[in-house]
Amino acid sequence: MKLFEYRAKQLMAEYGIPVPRGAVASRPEEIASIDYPVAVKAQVLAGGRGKAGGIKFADNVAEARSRAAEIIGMTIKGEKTKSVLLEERLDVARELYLSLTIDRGSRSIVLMASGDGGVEIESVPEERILIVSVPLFGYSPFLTKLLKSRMGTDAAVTQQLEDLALKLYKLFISEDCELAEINPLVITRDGRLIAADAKITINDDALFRHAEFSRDADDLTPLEQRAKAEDIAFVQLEGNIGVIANGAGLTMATLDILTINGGRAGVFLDLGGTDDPEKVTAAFNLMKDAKPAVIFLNIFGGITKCDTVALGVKAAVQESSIKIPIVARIRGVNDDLARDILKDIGIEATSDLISAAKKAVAAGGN
Amino acid sequence: MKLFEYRAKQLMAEYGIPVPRGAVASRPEEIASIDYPVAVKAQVLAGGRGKAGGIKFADNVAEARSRAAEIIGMTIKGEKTKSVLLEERLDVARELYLSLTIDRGSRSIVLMASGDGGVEIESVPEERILIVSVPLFGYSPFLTKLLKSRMGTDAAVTQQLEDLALKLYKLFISEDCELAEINPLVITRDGRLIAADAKITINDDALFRHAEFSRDADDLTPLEQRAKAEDIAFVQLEGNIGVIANGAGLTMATLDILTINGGRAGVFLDLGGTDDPEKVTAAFNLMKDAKPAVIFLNIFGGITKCDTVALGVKAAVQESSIKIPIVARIRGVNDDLARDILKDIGIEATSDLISAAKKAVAAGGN
Amino acid sequence: MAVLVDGGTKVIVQGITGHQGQFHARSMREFGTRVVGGVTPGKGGSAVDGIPVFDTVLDAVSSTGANATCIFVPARFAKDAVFEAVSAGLKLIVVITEHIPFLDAMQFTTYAKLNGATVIGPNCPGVSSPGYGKIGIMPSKIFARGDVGVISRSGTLTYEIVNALTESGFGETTCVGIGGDPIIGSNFVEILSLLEADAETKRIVMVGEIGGTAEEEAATFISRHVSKPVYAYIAGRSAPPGKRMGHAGAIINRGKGTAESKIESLEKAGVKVAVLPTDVPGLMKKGR
Amino acid sequence: MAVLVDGGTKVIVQGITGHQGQFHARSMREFGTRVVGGVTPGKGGSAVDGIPVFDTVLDAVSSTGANATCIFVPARFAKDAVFEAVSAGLKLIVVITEHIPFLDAMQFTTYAKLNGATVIGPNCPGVSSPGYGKIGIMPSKIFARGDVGVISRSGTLTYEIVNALTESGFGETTCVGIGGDPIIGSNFVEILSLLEADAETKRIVMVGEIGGTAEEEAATFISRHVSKPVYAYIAGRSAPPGKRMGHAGAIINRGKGTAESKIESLEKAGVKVAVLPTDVPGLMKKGR
Repeated sequence: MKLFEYRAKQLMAEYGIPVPRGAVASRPEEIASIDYPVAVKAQVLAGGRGKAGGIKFADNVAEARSRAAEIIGMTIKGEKTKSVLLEERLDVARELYLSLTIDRGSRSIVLMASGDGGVEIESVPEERILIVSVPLFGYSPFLTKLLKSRMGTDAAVTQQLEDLALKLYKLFISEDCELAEINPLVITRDGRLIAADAKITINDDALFRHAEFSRDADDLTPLEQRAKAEDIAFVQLEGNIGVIANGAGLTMATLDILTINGGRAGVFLDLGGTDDPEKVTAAFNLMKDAKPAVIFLNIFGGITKCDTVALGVKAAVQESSIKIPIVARIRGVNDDLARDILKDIGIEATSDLISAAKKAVAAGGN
Repeated sequence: MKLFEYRAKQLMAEYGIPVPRGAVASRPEEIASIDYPVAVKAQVLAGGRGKAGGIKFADNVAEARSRAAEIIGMTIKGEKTKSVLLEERLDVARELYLSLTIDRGSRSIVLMASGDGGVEIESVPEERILIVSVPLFGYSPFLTKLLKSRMGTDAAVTQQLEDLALKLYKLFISEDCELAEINPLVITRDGRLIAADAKITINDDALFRHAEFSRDADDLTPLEQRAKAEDIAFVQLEGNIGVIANGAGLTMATLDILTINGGRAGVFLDLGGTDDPEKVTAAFNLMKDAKPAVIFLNIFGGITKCDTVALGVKAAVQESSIKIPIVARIRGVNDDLARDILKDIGIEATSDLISAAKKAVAAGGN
Repeated sequence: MAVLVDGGTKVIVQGITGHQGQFHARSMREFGTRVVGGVTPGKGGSAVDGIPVFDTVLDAVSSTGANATCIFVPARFAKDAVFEAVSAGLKLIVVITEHIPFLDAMQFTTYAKLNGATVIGPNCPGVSSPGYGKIGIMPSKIFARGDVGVISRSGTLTYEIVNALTESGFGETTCVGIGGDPIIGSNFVEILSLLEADAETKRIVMVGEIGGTAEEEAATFISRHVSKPVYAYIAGRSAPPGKRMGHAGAIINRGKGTAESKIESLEKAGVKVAVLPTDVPGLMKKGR
Repeated sequence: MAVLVDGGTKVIVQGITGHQGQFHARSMREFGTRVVGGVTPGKGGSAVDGIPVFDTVLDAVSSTGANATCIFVPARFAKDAVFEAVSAGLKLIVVITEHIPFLDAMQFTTYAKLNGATVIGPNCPGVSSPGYGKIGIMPSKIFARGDVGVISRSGTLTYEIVNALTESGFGETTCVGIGGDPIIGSNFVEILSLLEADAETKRIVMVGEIGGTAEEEAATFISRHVSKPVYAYIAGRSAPPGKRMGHAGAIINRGKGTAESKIESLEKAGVKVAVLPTDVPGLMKKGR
């Protein structure tokens, strides 16, 4: 779960990491006294909000309110801005980059740092980035030496840097982060180190340990929230074919096959290894509300029995009167039974994946 | 560094481990009001104090004072009793054993437990002892299952046991222990789990992280304390030959050679890898005060140069007028120079280890 | 022979009294696996389908001589379950449980590695060696004994491909589902080296997907150390960056982990990469 | 050939600007070791006897291609120094520093093991391969190139025995001082397996002492896996229980770790055990 900037900064502040003075507002009227120049920053999870006009500046309350009024409601990369963060403008001497993330290969937490902050880290040449595993026993002083060496900080800033890195590591572990990124990490002209922007992603699977984040689930669309509640993987894409399959790999492969055949998936819905017809029904109801041009059901029955799926489909079609055309490909355990059940409700299921995919593409009008 | 029982229990109490109510006294007069039956326990580091008469019982202040008077000053296995611990007598239902220690082979912390407490763990059959490594990330609940299964505790006691084990682990790590042992770990008739005896050894090499223990260094004799201050390994043994050598292995081998030749070492003194003549002088002064019948100097010069040692010997003999006979065996880097220096002060150094050892044994009168 | 699961494998099931544990213990046994015990705390002394249940893994191991385990316990208890299995000396630990926090997986995979135990998973379908047995949840019917070793990050997609192989007359030595999470105990490279060393395995199928660089590392390993023909399919060609595609590991982040990069690396290493999953048996027939 | 230190070894010295570091860097170089750099934070860019000094191990490794390190830093910084060395990819880490807390040693030996790095020590004299070089503090003059592999928990006692060997006409392939602490990175078994595999090593000398069960484990390993003749000396026959004999590891505790137990185990494994340290060359001559 990605946190909004203001929430990430609150969290960093809780761990003692210096962040700019600031306040969040979801309506311009909420903005009260301001006695310093501020940046008014759209609180969206998408990157590149600056270029999209999501960051403006103001010197007094009236200006701040009118900038906030311009930004709130703005759509940035498909995401509607619901609130702004008003934050003191820093007197910047240098911008650095610092992050912690999970590394698959070494199965460890990795510290990334660069003296070139304030830009996307992808655009920084690799030789200017420090990438180093944090020993599994925690932050160790040699990391500070590496940070200093890579960033070229003086003794006073290096000391702040070590303190900050230790706190960020503690936050990362204690809050089960997937990513904790400070970019830019600013050195002000008076020599203070401040997290000027903050990105934190919490590991979804660890949310059971962090009840305090449940109220932050604003980054999910209503359909995504429903899917989450039903434990169905739901991904919104750009096309018009709704795909329901069982298993992440099979679902991805189904998307690929549709694409190769000229179609485009609009919603991706993974039943996982269920053997509960009600979950299938829930998935169809979700799909109905996602309004694709056609639903492509692709099941390879193993743990998930094909007839179980068919019963779920039948219940959904009958109860919720789904009018969207359904193309079904069913294979595996009890596929004969499944085909019979689907036939009853007018769906002709095939066993061949490729021909079914072509049929779905055609039905989608591509 | 071994802690006295009362100090170990204070530490356990700091970590929330239940210990009996108690008070420590170094003079009988210090014993004030007691409104419950007590055990009066000699505070010595040696084991087996019970059999030696170091634990007595009292029901009131007068009795407690006279028992304390009997115990304080008592010598138990060569160790003089300086204080007693007065402790409430527990209404014991069962006695268990629980300890944490360092395991060399697995390079991990090991949990040992048994349902048979109150006796030396060495006397408990191996199949009745649980020995299991604590995962390097800390105490994990499966250990509780193993404790329960080995000790046969009921649900209420098991819960207390998990809490206690967690706290003991935290103490072990935070205080850099080598051993943290509770024996017996008592279950009282009213179902409470209490650490009735406690042994804690702090890792000497980690004492720099634990300034609070310096005042507890009472387990060292005056000579041992002086040796420690000079960074010289000093071991008091039973014989009459004082051995000075460089390196722990060589020192032990020297002892073995003396023993094989019918002698017995009384003091063992390891210079380590020094190249400082003053340390050698300090060692000889220490040895002088340990009063052996003969001093056997065995040096294999490498990092420690032989002439450096000889200069230190010379200074000691001249400044402190050491009258104890000295047998020297010198070999290695600059041994010729060393032999000449020693000759000046009347010491005939040989290069052959075995003949020198025989000479030392003869000089010791064995 | 086969790898990981063979004639010497004796399995216990941690979480055997749960719905999944019970169902799959039975299915494993029907596939020929020696399922010698189960573990559920507090249920020691009982039995599930005649399989004895123990309170602790240590009890189960000392009573049965088990050397492998299949873990079905809920995500929040999975780390402790793996620690317990490692502590009891088990050397093959298959973790079926999904939705395990990354930090937990980092800890238990590390602890297992330190103690010389192999972890497969988490969030994986397990290991099947037709003729010897299976540990995990793969459907039994799709397999036939043969000479193809299969390694996959996916579940159902693997069944689809294995089924296609079997219907085309191929069979498998061992099929290993390594799991779709970012932090897994065994990667392609570890399993490739086992299959390369296995005399009975004559060819290898790798089913990868977007996310991470495990396929690229596998390609490097293949070009250096694998002499047997390797066939691959990579799912997720059409996935957009930044979207997690069902598996926690299947995400294209910071320009890394694209299907293109994986396919290119594999092809450079001499691997035949199928465009459609159903093309794999065809490619293999050409290669014969 | 030799083990651990050979013609490909390029060493850096962590703590090179200290008294010990400087002295031994020079001594190592005089023995033929390729000492390519040193590390002292804040002194990067300077040099010690012409050896370039770097601020970090990472800088030293990327500038010099070093693959081994010799650590002389004070005890309280040793853990961090080993972490830094492992992190920079060094695969041989010799820790000379003594008085390191057990918990620190547990952490750094574990971290090294996880990352495939070999730690020798702590509290050890290091490794010498006459003809190739040495890492550590062993006196150079006692060595001669030959066919004896030496492994020891002790320092000076080893020099005594090596010196006796050399004076009797023997010489060494590699002499490894594994250290006298309870927690060490490499035990007898690890080094025995290296020496067994080394073609040039024809016989092995093991110098043990009381405390722990490393010698007993070595005996088991020897009886199963070592074909070369092994000679041993065990120090501490006359040590009383409960007394720590200089080395933190040299203590007989709870009836474990006695010289008798070690000697008996080794003799059962076919090892010739010398009564006096000076007897080792004589035993070896008989064995020839």
